[in-house]
Amino acid sequence: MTAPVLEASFALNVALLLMLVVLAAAVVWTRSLLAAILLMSVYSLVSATWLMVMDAPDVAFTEAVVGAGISTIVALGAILLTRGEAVRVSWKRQVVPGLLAGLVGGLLIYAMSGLPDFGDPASPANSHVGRAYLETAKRDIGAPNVVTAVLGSYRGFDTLGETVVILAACIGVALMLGFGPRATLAPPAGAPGDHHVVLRVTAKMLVPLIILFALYVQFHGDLGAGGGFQAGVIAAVAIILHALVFGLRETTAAIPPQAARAVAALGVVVYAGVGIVCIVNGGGFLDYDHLLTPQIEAMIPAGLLGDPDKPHHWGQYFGILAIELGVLMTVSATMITIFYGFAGRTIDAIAAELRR
Amino acid sequence: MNGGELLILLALTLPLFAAAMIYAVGRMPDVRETLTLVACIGLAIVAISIFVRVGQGDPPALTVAEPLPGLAIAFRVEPLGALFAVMASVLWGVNSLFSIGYMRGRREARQTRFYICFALAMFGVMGIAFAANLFTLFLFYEALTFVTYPLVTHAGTPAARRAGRVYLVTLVGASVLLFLPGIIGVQSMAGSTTFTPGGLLNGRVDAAAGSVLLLLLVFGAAKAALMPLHGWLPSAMVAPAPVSALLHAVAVVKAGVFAVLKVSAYIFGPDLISTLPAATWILWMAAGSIVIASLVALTKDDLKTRLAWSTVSQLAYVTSAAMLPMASGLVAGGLHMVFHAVAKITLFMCAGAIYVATGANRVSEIGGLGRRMPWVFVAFLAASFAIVGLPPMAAMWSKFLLITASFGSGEWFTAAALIASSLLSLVFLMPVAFRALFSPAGDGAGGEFVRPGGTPVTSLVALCVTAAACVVLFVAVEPLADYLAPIAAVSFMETAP
Amino acid sequence: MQLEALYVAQPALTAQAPILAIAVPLIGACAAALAPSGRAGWMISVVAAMVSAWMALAVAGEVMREGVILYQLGGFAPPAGIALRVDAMGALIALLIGAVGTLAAVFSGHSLAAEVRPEKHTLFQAGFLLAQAGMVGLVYTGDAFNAFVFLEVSSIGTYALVAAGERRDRRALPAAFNYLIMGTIGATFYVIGVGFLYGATGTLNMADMAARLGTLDQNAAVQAGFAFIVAGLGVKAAMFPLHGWLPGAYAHGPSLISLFLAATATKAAIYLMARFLFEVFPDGAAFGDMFLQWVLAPLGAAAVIVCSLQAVFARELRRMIAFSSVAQVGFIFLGFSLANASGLSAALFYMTAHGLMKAAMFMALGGLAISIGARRLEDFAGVAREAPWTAVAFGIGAASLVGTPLTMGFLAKWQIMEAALAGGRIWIFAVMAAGSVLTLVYVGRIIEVMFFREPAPGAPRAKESPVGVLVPLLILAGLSLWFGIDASLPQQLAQAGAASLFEVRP
Amino acid sequence: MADALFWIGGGLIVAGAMLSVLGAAGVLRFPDVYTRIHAASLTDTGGATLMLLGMGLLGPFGLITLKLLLVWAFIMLTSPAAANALANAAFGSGHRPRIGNFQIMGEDKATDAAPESAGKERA
Amino acid sequence: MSWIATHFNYVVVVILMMAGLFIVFSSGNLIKRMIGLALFQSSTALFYISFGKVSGGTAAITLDAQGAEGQALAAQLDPAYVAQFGVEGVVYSNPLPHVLILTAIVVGVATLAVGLAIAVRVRESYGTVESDEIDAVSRVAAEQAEPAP
Repeated sequence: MTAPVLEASFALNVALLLMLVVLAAAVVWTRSLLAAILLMSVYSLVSATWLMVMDAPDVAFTEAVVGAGISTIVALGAILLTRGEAVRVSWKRQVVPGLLAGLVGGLLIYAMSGLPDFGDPASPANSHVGRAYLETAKRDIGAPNVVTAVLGSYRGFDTLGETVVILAACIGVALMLGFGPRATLAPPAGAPGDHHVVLRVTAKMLVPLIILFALYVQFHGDLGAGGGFQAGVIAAVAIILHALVFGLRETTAAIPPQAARAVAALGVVVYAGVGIVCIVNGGGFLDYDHLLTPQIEAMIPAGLLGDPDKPHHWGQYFGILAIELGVLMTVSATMITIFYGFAGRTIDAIAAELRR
Repeated sequence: MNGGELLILLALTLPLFAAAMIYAVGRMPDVRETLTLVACIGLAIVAISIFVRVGQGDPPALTVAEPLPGLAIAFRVEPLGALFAVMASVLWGVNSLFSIGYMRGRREARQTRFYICFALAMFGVMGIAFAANLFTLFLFYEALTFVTYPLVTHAGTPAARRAGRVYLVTLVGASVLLFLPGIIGVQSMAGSTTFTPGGLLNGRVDAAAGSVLLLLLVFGAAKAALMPLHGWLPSAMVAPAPVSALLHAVAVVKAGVFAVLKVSAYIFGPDLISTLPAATWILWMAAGSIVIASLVALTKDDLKTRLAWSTVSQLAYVTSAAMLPMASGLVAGGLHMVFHAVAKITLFMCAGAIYVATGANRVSEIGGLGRRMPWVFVAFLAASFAIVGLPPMAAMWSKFLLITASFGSGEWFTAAALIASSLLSLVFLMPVAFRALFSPAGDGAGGEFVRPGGTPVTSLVALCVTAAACVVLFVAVEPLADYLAPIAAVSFMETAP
Repeated sequence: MQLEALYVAQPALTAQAPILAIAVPLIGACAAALAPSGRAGWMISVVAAMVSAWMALAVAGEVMREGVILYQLGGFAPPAGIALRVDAMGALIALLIGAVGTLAAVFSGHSLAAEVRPEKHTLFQAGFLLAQAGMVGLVYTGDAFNAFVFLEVSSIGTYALVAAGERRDRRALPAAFNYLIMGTIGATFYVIGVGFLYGATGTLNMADMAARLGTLDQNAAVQAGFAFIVAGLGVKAAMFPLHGWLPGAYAHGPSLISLFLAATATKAAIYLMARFLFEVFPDGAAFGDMFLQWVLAPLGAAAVIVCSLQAVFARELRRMIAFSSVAQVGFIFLGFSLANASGLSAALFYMTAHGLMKAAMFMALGGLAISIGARRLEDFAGVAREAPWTAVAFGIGAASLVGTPLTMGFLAKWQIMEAALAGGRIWIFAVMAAGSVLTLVYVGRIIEVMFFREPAPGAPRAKESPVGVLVPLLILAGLSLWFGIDASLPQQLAQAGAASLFEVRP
Repeated sequence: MADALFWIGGGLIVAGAMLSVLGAAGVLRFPDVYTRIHAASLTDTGGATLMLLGMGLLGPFGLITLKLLLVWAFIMLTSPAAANALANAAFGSGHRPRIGNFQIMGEDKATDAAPESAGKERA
Repeated sequence: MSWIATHFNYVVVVILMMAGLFIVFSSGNLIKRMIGLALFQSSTALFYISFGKVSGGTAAITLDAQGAEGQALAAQLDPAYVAQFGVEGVVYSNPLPHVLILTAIVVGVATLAVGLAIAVRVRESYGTVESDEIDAVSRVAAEQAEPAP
């Protein structure tokens, strides 16, 4: 079998990976945490590009919004509350970690020899279940984006778990940071009507645009890259932008922390609720083919989504729609909660806590 | 539930019930002690009826629970157990009688706890006696250790506490490290631990594994005080005399040798034992135990300690009997277990009686006491005869059978040790009684009794009863031996030369 | 005791029981997070945990009757879809999780009030239920990657829950951080391992994986996958020497979390490891057997000896018991390393026994923590006088830990030792015996202090635990005793589970 | 025609990339915060514009062109605003330009370390 | 050489993993350790995605093989290759690793958030985020070992 190696894409692959290695080395090297965080942000962006080369637009999208977006914000919030630089570690204390990492690396290198060649279409990974999805997704699910089909339906249970993990993070951060002294993140510079007017005007224009974009990503997930998770993060970013520019007080007035937590929990309820409805209607958990009773299905006009001749999996369609909604709710609300948690604590708040 | 099951259940619950009742009426000493005696009598009746049933060939059995398949808490009475139960329950009664006098005479503290622990100890003994398998035996064996711990530390002095720690560490340590592994070994080789006539392991293990198991089980039963695990016994003599009497002559140590006998008879069986090299090793160690303990006893001035070393020596007799590659050894061992108990409890009660009356607890202090306490010292003399193995004392028979069996099986070393030990015990026991009775005036001859009136009457009655029993059993030895015969599948006539 | 007699469930419900055992606490967690007050959160928590336990019971009954249960999620047959696959072993562990979870939920009412700030209670309950749901999911799932997801569901909230112990003991914070780092490395190792297996087989379903791995045991990627999975789960299971996170997390976290984690978290991870060891990996492969014999067994033995000694010399009581947990995990691995049905069944039984006894011990300490903030062993002097019931329940747990006859711990030790002997592994037997003696030493120390020592003058006096604590506590202690006398329920499941795993092997 | 479009588009993309590289060099080499911001922001918008234009020429005309247009509009909106905010923040935290009148005024020699030391003081 | 070419991605994954692990183990700063952990986790993403790539494949969004895009893709490939490995005339990359990694990324950010939140609380409680200093404070506390109020 001769695999057609696309030279250009392979060269791109190598170049991007080398960049990642350089970035990782820089992260190891630097003692400035700010630099490390920004380098990680760049790392994420580069790896998102690499993921595009690897034909993984959904993952690239996610990596971009999460790695370069939300993670950076959270990490910056954290160093703002702690300190900006790591203590120098003497070389003696790096020997054992180095050996450990080397040990793991050596094992991995040994193991790599057993892996199939890069890009091999006949490798077990690419020929068994993965291929089966490609063959059956259109028939079973009806969504053109196979990743969405697998994510939402075939492995919908995983995605439920993933949503729950997000909820757990929401609960965890709220438990850790949500109830301490609450500060108001004032607008960047105190004076009213100051130089930040440019920022405010821009932000005012951007926030609705970003939310619009989030909705697009949400509903476009069936057809292209995107889905509830990415959309949730993007929507959260809009809110976070609002908070950064207009102050936490303004934002919490619009979206109270309790409401954010409630929405996060409700998102999981929506997701699991879909599964329960399927059970009630006689199927298994998350079996969207049983989501709609025949009576309801009969009421759906055949041409609802364009082509009236094509048979449509209405259960699958609405099921994925509903769970993506749940994911959107949980993810956006969680990201907002996390931001509130970090932003709600300032250095002064820490001082107060220490005095207590 | 048939009669047999009911009897076993009664035998087990009666001491528990008694303990609860004693606790309830603890503030009224008279009621409490009456209750104890009633319970003793009741238990003795139950034990005797079980004994009779076994004799009639209708052994009671009862299964309580089976936590795991092949691992049951079950009871099944066989002659040795029935005999052990009768011995223990009757002697409990006698001892209780003695205790009443002793404890009141000494105005001991915490008497209620003392009686409760006694009753609980009897619960443990009944369980051991009737156990149908090693696991059940182990359960009650451990329970016995823990309920007797407060008795050992009764005095509450630092010395008592130290003795208690030695007691617990030795017994529990040996159980966990040796006995329990041995049981698990048996379970894994045979699939159960049920006592089986002829030997559970017979034909199922090779000599090496069998030897290891035998060593684990014999030394694991540290209550048998086989050297080098004998240390706890002399140190436990800090306990009051009734405790030493019942526990360290009857219940605890006899539970140890009883376990050894049961293991020998029903887990290994005489046939297997005779092929195991470990049996010979144990015989040698037991012989060493016999002689060394007797020699040590000679050097002890404290009367109870001397008796304790004598016990170590005598217990090794029974262990030897269990290890002899000859079936008749088992019968001899069983008999000796009983006869020694009767004799030794007498000796301890005498020691207690002397102590309560005069405060003397050393051999060197009792010269001439015999004049003032004739009954006590006559009983002491009789019991000493029994320990030495002189007629007309019952222990003569068991010793005689034992020596014959050792010669018969070619274990001359054991036989020599037995004879040497008899001579030695002559040396360390006889002088006690003789000095008291015939020495014109010793340290203790003059002076007043510590307790006005001397030995309490109940105590005196108790020790006379057991001393008499030594003699009575001399006559009754044949039916007893025949009763035990099934365990070794031989009859008395065969065992006799 | 026959299992069928124990539960009553509608047939329709029984079919859905596996998923409901996971979904109900999940939804309960959401409800608890939305609850208006801590009290409401507590009630939701109790009900959800109870329903989950009931469903787990139904599943266990079904498994005993029907054998392995398969439940397809989304209506897709594996390997395309995710399936739950419950065998007797999983049913037993899930039952343990459900039972301990329910009792812990009841207990949490009083415990949280004493240890966690009131405004955090609802979220705390939510996190607790998530952890429970995650663990049941981890045990039930038949999909290797889904297991990772549930591993994280059960962990991520737990990190914060451990850290929430900072109100009483601020060392909870670094301990929780350490736990998070170690736990995440473990989970990531697991993912890497699953990645290797996926790369070699193309499937994530464990049964399918097992079938397709058949001839691949010499493949370097498969071997490395095995190593990574075991190391990753080993961290979660506190396998020596990867247990560094455990003592701190158990000793400084809130009582509720210590008790729940100690009873269930390591068990779930061990169970998953057992499935990989015995179900997924190439059968009878020299590689796997070599691993069991030369890696798992020595590590288990080292855990038993080293951590028991650490427990002997520990100064704080909860730390002592935490070290004891690592040592007990060592016992369980010794059982595994025998690589036969009886060893595995014994190890499973041991897991159950250990879960119940440790839960009782930590709960008793939690009950005492309501009235005294004692940490050092000496501070517990004479608590048996002030809080007799609590102390007795603790004592029963401790007795079971030592392996006192008539407790579940005895039967557990018994079975492993018997299996070791039957397998001719005398040294394992000897290590078990030595470990038991060491256990006796430190438990003896605790019991001596608690029951026989006079309290120091002027020390804070303990109070008897409130009824809301005593009831679950005594139930736990009672279970340790009951299963010591009639062990048929866990025994049947453990045996059937072990048999079903070894049936898979040719 | 298609060939010509390909070469023009490719050239534009390369030019945009070059511009961005130049901007990066400016960020490294320029003396103070404000000139660096200036370099980064100007080349960012310029480079992005060139590249988007090139892409528009390379791709088929249609939906993709519209998307590129939107992206361009977004960049034109955000990049200057970000540069403004950055400069504003730098000024607010005490940085003063090193060139021009400010240098003559001689305020603040060690401007580069200012934000971090400020952070430390607050910590 | 050819092994390097076919396994280059895996080698990079190993390097990144080692870098992440090294940071986690060697650094005493809690924030830095979290960053290292994030790096370590992200390397698994590279790992999974790498073996999901199919040479000549396209993103797993179903195309019409007869449409313009499909034709353009097919033109770059050997027809026999497409016939063997394509689905309805188009070669796709494997979507399954993508799905798994989506989940893993989400788990990663969740872990990061909780970890950093705990680190912030450590800072509030101990006044530092350096392990050595935390240990020193804890040790002092343990020596005093006073019962909590």
